[in-house]
Amino acid sequence: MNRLLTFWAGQASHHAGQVDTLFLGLAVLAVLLSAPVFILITWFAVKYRRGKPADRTHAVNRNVWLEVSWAAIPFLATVAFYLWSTGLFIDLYQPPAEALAINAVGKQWMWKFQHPGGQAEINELHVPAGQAVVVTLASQDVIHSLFVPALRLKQDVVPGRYTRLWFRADAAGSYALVCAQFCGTDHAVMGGQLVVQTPADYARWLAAAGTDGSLAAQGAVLFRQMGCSGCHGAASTVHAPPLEGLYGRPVPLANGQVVTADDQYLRDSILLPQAQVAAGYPAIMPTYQNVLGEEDVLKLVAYIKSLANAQPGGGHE
Amino acid sequence: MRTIAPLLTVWAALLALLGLTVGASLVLTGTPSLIASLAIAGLKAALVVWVFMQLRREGGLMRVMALGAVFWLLILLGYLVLDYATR
Amino acid sequence: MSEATAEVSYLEHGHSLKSWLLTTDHKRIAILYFLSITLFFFVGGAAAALIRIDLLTPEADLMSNEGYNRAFTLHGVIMVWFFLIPSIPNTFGNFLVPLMIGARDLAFPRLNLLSWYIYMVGGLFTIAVLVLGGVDTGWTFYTPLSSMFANGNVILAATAIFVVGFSSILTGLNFIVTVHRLRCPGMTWGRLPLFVWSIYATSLILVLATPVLSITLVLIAAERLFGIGVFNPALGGDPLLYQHLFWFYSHPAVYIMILPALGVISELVATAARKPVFGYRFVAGSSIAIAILGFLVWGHHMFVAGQSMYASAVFSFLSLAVAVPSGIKVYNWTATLYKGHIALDPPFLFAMSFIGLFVVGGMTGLILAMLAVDVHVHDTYFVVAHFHYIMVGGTVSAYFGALHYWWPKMMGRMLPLVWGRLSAIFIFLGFNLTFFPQFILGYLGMPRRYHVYPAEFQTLHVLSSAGASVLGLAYLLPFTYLLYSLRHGGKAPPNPWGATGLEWTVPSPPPQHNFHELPTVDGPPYQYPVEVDGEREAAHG
Amino acid sequence: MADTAQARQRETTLMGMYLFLGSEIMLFGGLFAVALALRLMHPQEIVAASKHLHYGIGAANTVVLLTSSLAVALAVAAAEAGKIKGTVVGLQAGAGLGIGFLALKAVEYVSEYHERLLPALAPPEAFANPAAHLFMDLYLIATSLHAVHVTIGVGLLAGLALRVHHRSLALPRQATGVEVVGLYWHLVDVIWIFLYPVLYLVR
Repeated sequence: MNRLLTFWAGQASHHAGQVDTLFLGLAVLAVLLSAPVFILITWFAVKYRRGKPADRTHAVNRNVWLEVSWAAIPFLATVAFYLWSTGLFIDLYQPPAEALAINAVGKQWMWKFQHPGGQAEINELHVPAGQAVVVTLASQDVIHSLFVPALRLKQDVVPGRYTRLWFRADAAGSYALVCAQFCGTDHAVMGGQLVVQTPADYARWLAAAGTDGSLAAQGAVLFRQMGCSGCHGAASTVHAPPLEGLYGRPVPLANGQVVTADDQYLRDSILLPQAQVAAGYPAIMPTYQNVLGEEDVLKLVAYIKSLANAQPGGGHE
Repeated sequence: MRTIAPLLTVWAALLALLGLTVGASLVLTGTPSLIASLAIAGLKAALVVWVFMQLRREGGLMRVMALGAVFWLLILLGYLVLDYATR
Repeated sequence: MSEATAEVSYLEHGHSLKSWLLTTDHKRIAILYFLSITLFFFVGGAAAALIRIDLLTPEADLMSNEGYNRAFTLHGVIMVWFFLIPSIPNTFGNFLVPLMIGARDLAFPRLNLLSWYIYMVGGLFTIAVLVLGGVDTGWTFYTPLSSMFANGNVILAATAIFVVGFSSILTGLNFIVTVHRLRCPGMTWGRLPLFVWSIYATSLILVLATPVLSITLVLIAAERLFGIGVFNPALGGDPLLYQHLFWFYSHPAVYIMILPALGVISELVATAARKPVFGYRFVAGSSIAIAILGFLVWGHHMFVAGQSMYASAVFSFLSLAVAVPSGIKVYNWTATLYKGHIALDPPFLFAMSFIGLFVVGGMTGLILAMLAVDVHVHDTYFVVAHFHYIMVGGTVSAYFGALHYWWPKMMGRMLPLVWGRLSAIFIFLGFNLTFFPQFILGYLGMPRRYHVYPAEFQTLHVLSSAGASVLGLAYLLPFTYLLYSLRHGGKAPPNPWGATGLEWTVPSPPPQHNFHELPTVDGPPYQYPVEVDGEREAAHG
Repeated sequence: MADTAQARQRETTLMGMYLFLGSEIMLFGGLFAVALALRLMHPQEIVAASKHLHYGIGAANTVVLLTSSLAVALAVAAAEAGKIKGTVVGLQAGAGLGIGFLALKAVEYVSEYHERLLPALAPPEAFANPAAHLFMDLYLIATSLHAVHVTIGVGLLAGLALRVHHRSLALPRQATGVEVVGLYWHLVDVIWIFLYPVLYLVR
């Protein structure tokens, strides 16, 4: 029972506490709005039971002002809660800039996580307490949903695009982490735990977890292995856009549009290269859809992001 | 003849509008093109509904029945614009 | 037509199978629907029983993961499209709308029969899905799971729902035209029974929303068959577009399921209190308001799906607005009871339990509409509990209330009131024991569609399963005594409850053409008191 | 008395038909919603993909369908005036033009097949980009669903012409029967009026 209240419903973040307060407020409102109905129906059923003598004179069949008031007053009360709740919701779309960036990939039926340092884990996510963490979510196959009850947060993971979830866990401990969106046969066992550690413990965990270099470094290896450098490298003779200094900048496309080179753009350019072709370059890039998984793509994106401040054509290595 | 003449006129107008929409598509691009083509389509549809389908001789209730679905369709399309334009 | 034939009831008018299967009498078609819907209710209920038995323990003991997924998918598909949506409109709506408005039949009697046949063809497809091993996508058929990954009979199931959709459209169309065109002299809109108002509002949704589901299912089938996929992310398509189209239908479909129930309750409350419904205009108007506002809130199913934040904020706000007309109805029913002459007969007990459960379902719906809370409880048992309070606590209670209330009219036999009261009470208790623990489970974080679950949740699940067994038996109970009453129940007088409404002015069961002479209405609805002629005493006997 | 009963019956039937047409609008409305979403997601690619369609054939087909609508409207007018021959000719012309529409559509499909533009029959690589593939998916679904409606309409018109010809539908007493089928046919026309610019004329 104790585990039920900590592992599942514990308040692992300030946001969780705020949601609980909001929920309690709404529960009180619900009781206030419905109690009159319950009490009056029962009371009337007893008092005005057929055959029982009672004062039934001056019964009214309509009263517009009464009806308008019991339509309007509950509505106005809920509007106040709407403002409160929507405020909390909008916060979820504004991760702090300094947040620790972690990648998550949902696939039937497991969760894979990548830390910036290159540490990878399955069905377990270690994060430091007190620090904002923004999780970039990708799906390898169907829609999943990353749900951590103790954070009162969930976000669907939609194939074909990146969604984000950010939180700041306060209390060290282990919390349930599950998939909330039905995703096929083993949906019910697609879960694990979120381990919130003190920053020192987290640093120790990072050091102990084996890694083949940072995520960007792993991306750089892939970049060579998959032959990306053959065209996008400095020494290449193929006319392909350079990737140094690309991330976060506007990219003019062949069709005249201008898009920002964000994570989603980089992902789409690797998996659906014909969708958004950069202006001035031939549309010759092959798709890597059946070659690279979402995890590899995330590594490549991390690598390209690491080049954000490098000079085009300059030695970045 | 009194019933036939308007039908023929409307038919000629419909063909003219078709020519106009094809012509517009050759000249205009982007949003103006979209607006022009949908406006012309709307006009053509209105002519068909009003004259060929004889909605002009029906009462208000029947008109609401015939056109109500358009309103509901606009709800669907409107929300899609809201989501896709701000996602 | 001579006096003698006019007195023959619709039940006595021909006994051959053909006289039933080729009938165009709205009352007989209502009975056909009643039988077929009851069948599907028990098939869907059996799936629910399997689910609840399996959830007694945290491990997978009764079914495999795959088997469990198929069980809840089938439960959802059957209960939504083959029980809830046709339940009240196609049985009681069919039977009562012409009687209530003083007409001899629906506007298109043959179309009505065709609707039933289409429903049965859809039903056969569903049975085929069941026999061939089921389908494993959930009733929501989310892409790309349904279109690319699921290995069940998705196309067959989509076909079943596609087909039954046409039954819905044609039925809705029939009701709308009937209400517009066949009201008897004096039956103005302001005099229509509230049940007719709610059926009218429901029909609007049936006609306008169902086709969008049909085309969406076509797109899913095309994606599976030919790789034609606008929802396929591997091709740059958008899975969320599917959700938009699906919920554009499926949220209004929730109102298809609950609106007729709201209409039933208005009738039951007025009769029980022997008083006009308080604020007739508000109650009637709120049905139409629900039907229209119901189209504006579908995005509240997608708050965490990845739709735009702004869309979420708008959908959340409008979801609060749709609660207003529902609230009006509940408060107005309460006011109707004030200074009434309330009889605690079975229909009223069902109505009371409806109001209680609907209020809980509605209030939790309000909570779910709040964005920050929904982020936590979306796709958990909280949602499961919420919509079962509306669909089962609400619609099914109203369905049973209607069954008890109009049974004497439909079958010409009285039912044992004591047993009726008992089953109303048991259904209420069993229902709450089943579903209230699920609110707690949900807030604690138990996701829906989980077949194996952490041991900590077992206590609440066992409570829920215990409640489900009470509920299951309580649902069986009425069918036994109602069957019994067909043979042994006392003959029903025309108006056993002392109610207003044209349906109570004709004999029970009504003659084949309803009215010997078309009635004329010259006053507002619900004009109590009604002369009862000691008939209710006969009912007790 | 008989006249008012007839007028009432006509109104009832028309109302039912208009509601059915409303549901047809929503059926195609789902596809228009898809078209809108595609356009919002991939504006430029949709323009490029649309340019591959034979807008000339589409325009010719629009002329055919508009003319058939005229023929049917004339048939309805004739039916209401009790002119049997005029009704039959109008209905037959409408049905014939409908068959012409289908034939042109078939020619168009065949040439698109050869140009490797038809999804399901051409590999995904044949398309310039994913959005073009999606657009052609929509094109194929929308036009084939419309063609199904045209086929049903042709059947209804031809059947009606036969019944009027054999006097099994008495005119002008049962002119509503002609009118109702006419409504269906005009709606099929209206849907094409919107499909044509939405699919062929995206610029």
